[in-house]
Amino acid sequence: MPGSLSKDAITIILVTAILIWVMPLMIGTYTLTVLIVYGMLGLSLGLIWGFGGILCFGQAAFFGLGAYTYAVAAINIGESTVPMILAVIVPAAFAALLGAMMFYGRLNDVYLGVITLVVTLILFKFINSTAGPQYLIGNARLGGFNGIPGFQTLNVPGRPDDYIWGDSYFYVCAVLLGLVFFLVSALLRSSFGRIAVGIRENETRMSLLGYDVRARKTVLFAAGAAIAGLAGALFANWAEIVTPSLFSLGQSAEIIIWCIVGGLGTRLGPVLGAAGLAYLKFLLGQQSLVDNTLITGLILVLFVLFLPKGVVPALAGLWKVSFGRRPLGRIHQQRRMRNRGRVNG
Amino acid sequence: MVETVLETHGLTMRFGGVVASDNVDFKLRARELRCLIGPNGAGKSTFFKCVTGLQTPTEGEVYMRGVETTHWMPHQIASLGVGIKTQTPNVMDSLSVFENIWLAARRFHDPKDANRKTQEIIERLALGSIARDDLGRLAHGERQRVELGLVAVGDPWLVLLDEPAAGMSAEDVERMTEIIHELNKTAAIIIVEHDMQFIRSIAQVVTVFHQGKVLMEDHVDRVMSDPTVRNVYLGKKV
Amino acid sequence: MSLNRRKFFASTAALAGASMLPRAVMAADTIKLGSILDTSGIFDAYGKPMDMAARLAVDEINAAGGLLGKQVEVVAYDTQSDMALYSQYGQQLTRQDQVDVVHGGILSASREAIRQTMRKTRTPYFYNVLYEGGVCDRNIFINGVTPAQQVEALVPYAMGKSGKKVYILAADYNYGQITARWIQKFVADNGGETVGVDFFPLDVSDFGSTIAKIQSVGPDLVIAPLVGGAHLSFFRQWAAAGMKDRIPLASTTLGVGNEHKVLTPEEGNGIMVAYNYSQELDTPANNAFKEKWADAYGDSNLIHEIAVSNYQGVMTWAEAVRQAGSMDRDALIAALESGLSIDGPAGKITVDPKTHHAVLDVHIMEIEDQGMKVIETLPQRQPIDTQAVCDLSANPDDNTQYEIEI
Amino acid sequence: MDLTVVILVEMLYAVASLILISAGLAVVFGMMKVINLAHGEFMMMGGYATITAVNLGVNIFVAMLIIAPLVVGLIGLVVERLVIRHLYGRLVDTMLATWGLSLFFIGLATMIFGNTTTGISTPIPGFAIGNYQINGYNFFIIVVAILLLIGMLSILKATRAGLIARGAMQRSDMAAALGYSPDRIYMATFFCGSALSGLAGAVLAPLVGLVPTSGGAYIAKAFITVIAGGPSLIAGLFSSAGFFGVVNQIFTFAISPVIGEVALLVAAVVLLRLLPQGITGKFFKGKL
Repeated sequence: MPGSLSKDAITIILVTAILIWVMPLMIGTYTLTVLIVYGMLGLSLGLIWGFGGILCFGQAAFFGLGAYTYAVAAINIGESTVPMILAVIVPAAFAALLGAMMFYGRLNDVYLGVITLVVTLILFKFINSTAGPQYLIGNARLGGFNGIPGFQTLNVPGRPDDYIWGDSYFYVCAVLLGLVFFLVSALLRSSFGRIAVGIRENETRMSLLGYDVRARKTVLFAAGAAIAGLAGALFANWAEIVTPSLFSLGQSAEIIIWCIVGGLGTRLGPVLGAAGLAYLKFLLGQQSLVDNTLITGLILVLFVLFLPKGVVPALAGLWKVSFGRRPLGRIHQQRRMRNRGRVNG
Repeated sequence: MVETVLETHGLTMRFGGVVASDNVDFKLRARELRCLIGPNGAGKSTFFKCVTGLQTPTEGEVYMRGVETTHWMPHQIASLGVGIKTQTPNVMDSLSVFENIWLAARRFHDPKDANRKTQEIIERLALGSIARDDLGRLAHGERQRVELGLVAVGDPWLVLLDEPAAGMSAEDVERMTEIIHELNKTAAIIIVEHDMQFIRSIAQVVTVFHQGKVLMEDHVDRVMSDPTVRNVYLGKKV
Repeated sequence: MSLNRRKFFASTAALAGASMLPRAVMAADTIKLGSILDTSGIFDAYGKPMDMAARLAVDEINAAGGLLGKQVEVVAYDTQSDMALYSQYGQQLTRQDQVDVVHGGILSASREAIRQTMRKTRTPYFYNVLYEGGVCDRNIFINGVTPAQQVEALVPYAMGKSGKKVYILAADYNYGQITARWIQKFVADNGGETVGVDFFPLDVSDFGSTIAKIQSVGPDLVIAPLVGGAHLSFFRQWAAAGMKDRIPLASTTLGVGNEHKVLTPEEGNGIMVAYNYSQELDTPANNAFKEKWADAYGDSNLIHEIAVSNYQGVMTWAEAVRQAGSMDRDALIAALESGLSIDGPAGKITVDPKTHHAVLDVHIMEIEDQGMKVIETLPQRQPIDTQAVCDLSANPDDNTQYEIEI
Repeated sequence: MDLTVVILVEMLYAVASLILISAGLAVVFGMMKVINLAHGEFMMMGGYATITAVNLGVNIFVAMLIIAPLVVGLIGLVVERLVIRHLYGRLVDTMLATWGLSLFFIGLATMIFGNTTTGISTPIPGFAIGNYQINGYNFFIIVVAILLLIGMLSILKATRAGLIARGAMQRSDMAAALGYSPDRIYMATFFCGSALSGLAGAVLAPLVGLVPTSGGAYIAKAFITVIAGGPSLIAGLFSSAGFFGVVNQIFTFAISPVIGEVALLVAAVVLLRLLPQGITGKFFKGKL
């Protein structure tokens, strides 16, 4: 990977600073906040799918788990610091278990897809049927379809009465996204990240080189879940309510679409794809000319057919063609990467 | 006394009713170079896969430098210092030559040393001019050479090669032979091969497989002149 | 195809442009009414007519000269039957659009998603939907029917026509959970016995095993507070199994979204319900309303219970603004708490000052040939369930949804 | 005793409906290694085709058994020509594209039919088993599922097209080597698969109400059933639908429908973990 990590860091800080300054002039900070949260969620799948080759149909499960963990912990604790940490740890631990179950069972491709999809469905169905008063964790009612409203939202650490909301919450989220983006960059530059890319490219070869593919995939899977969990907690703070729809397959589908449209195998693609499409959905919600779902579907089909690499790699390619320089980040046969596995039988 | 680096006892592999590998006893001494030959379906590849952990044998044991590795995973076996090259080119296609070899080097060295080792291997294998190219764009012979580089960079004491010369030009084969001899200075080598020309040029002792069993094991010249072996290869020019 | 797409992009661009305009350009010479409803997605059978009703009401108000000399402007968001979008658009309405009042929310889940936002931003909020009762919050006004108004009337009537043993099938969320408890209470109060309660998430649509289970218990009556399109299949499968003539059915929700017009007469006839409104109400007010609706939308067939509630909610708010003479929140609440009432299509609606709920007429009805035939009218029922736990004049800072304990 | 019979019928019905909802997906997956995530929407369109036809005065059985499969089959044909054709051999891309299609069709159906639940009455009266009334339509579904399996089996075993299909399932290049254009085989397969989806949607429509998002309820189940079934088309379909249907109904009767669904999903995870090749990857090898 060209360039160095410190150069990356400077770029990220500059871009984050500019975005924090410029974007609120165009879009309300309230809407921007959720776009940032979705960006982070997109990044979480972009990391494990684009760089680890793990297509997870249930990234929403970790998002929802993070949000619910935060909400339940915040109600019981009444201060936001520990819940925030738990919201990262619990999904990561859950993903580690699930990942170990799948990868040590040598499940791949479609089977991986089925299992992640099914686990998401199970979580959704479970959470959705917890409306009764008997579903209680500490002081928190799970609430079923209604979700959990009215929990302690983000506060200055140690001072439960100083809420961080509105514009300050936007800044917190933006900085956190910058930080996560930097951590992902650092991870990808590290040996672990490079080995992960090697595993994406050729699992057998990597294991013949002496790498424990199962363990590494599990760890990467958990790292993605941790990011998704953080995004979930931030979403919970933003929405001030968590509902089972966070776990829905529709949510999972959207994350996948963000990654495809933005571009796999890049760090920026999923972030931009998420923010862009979420904003589009938001705009479409204000019109009734064309059905919203129809547009989302059309976008996905057209991208798979005509721009399977996504927007960011395409633009980077264009840049390369026009200016003859190698663009930042690597763009490689995502198409083949996505379809490397064949179904057995 | 010369150390035994690889030993199998009664190695048997059944697929349903088919016995692909039948009670194979095998021994390899340090820095020995051994070729495994035999017609298609003789059980060479099954033997290879059982030894490398790609398949788990139904019965029997595998020992490497005295350690039993029968039920180990490939990565555990590789971690012992065993270099493995499978039949078809098995590389990371969308990564560069440097990155490919670096990934192999990184397994046994910290990042800095891995960079140095990678450079060394690239020079040794004369890959300098293509070091930044993606593997997917290279010719078959070059890819095979890179894969040998992946094996060599780990400083293995045992190298297992499955048909390294398949589909290569004469010139490439010659280069390959050099590299193998070079590797053989520090490592025992097993080569599974069809190409008799290549075997003649490289081998000393040859093990012949037939119907899952070891048919004979002797010096290459004696094996080539053996009537039973000729019979097994019926019709094939030996 | 390409034309459509171009048209779509053009409209998107226009929207984007509009939303980027500085807020100051849209001067405050109108009164802004925020509306937040599911006009697409699985709950749009409820939401679309509600939206139409709100717009009808606003047009009527504007045609009569507006309020306080200003026109009323509707700022509407479609929440697409997605609970998460409620909080998003709720924030949008209050913080960015800074509307003067919000009408909307359909499912109890959606109300709870935005209620605190409305309270925090001091935006008066009208929830105009039949619901489970118990919300006690000075910022919210509710004119939907509550269990004490509906279930208390329906249960004895239905038990009188069937028997003492009751089986309950309820939607699995706060509405169904709480309503089921109310039903159990009123069954017990009337000397009956609840022999089974089952809850179903909103996406369950196969009731075969449930129907078998009900038969193995053998109740005299089944009461079904089921919600949404998927649950509608219960009534179909019940009829298909030939159960309709064996065990009578009552529901606290069937028909609220005009579901009885989707069921065939064979499937629907005889199901007992109780609501504030029915298209079959033969009153001058209702006939005039149906005519107005038909003039605006061509056909009055879409009108349903909560569309009328929404219409009445907007009208109640407008009346309060006129009486208060200002858009100030406290003046508005004071006007509403003065015991204000209006005459809507469903009769007289009076705001109950203690609970901010409504005193209204309830009709016991039976479904007949895709209509709701009025059997008995119970005039001006008090929301006694909420009155028992909520007194906003004594505790103006109360902010709870009380749930019945049994 | 009566209850036992009722439970047994419900179990058979659960198995039959799983077979029905999975058949179309299984055919397309088995023959083309394409996972059609718009399968649920194909079923939804089958339902709408039926209801529209019935409302236009067509006999309900004609609408369900002929019109709906034809209409959806033709839609499938168009989809295959416009989209799927370009993506053969790219498993994940076809999944994503068909996912997009599924959203597209939901949107389209919403714009055409609106989001209000529609439905038609079941054409078969309920009848009594001892003291119990059960839905007579359950039997109709069981019969359709049985006929479907027999039909598929006999087509595969006894006809020329079936022979080619079996060849294509084993080795996709085989049919091409025999001189059949794979392009046309895929077209025909996708048509048949779509028609089966349409049939399933049509037959189930009278039982459950129909909204444009109805398909979502089926796709996950169908997906699980097909993958868990493994490589053999009919044996796989039958065994995994049987397994899941029975598990589902046991827990539904013992606890509740939701737990029944969850039990089905948990069973799927356990099954795939233990038999990653699906049921017929391990047993019934080489059967149809």
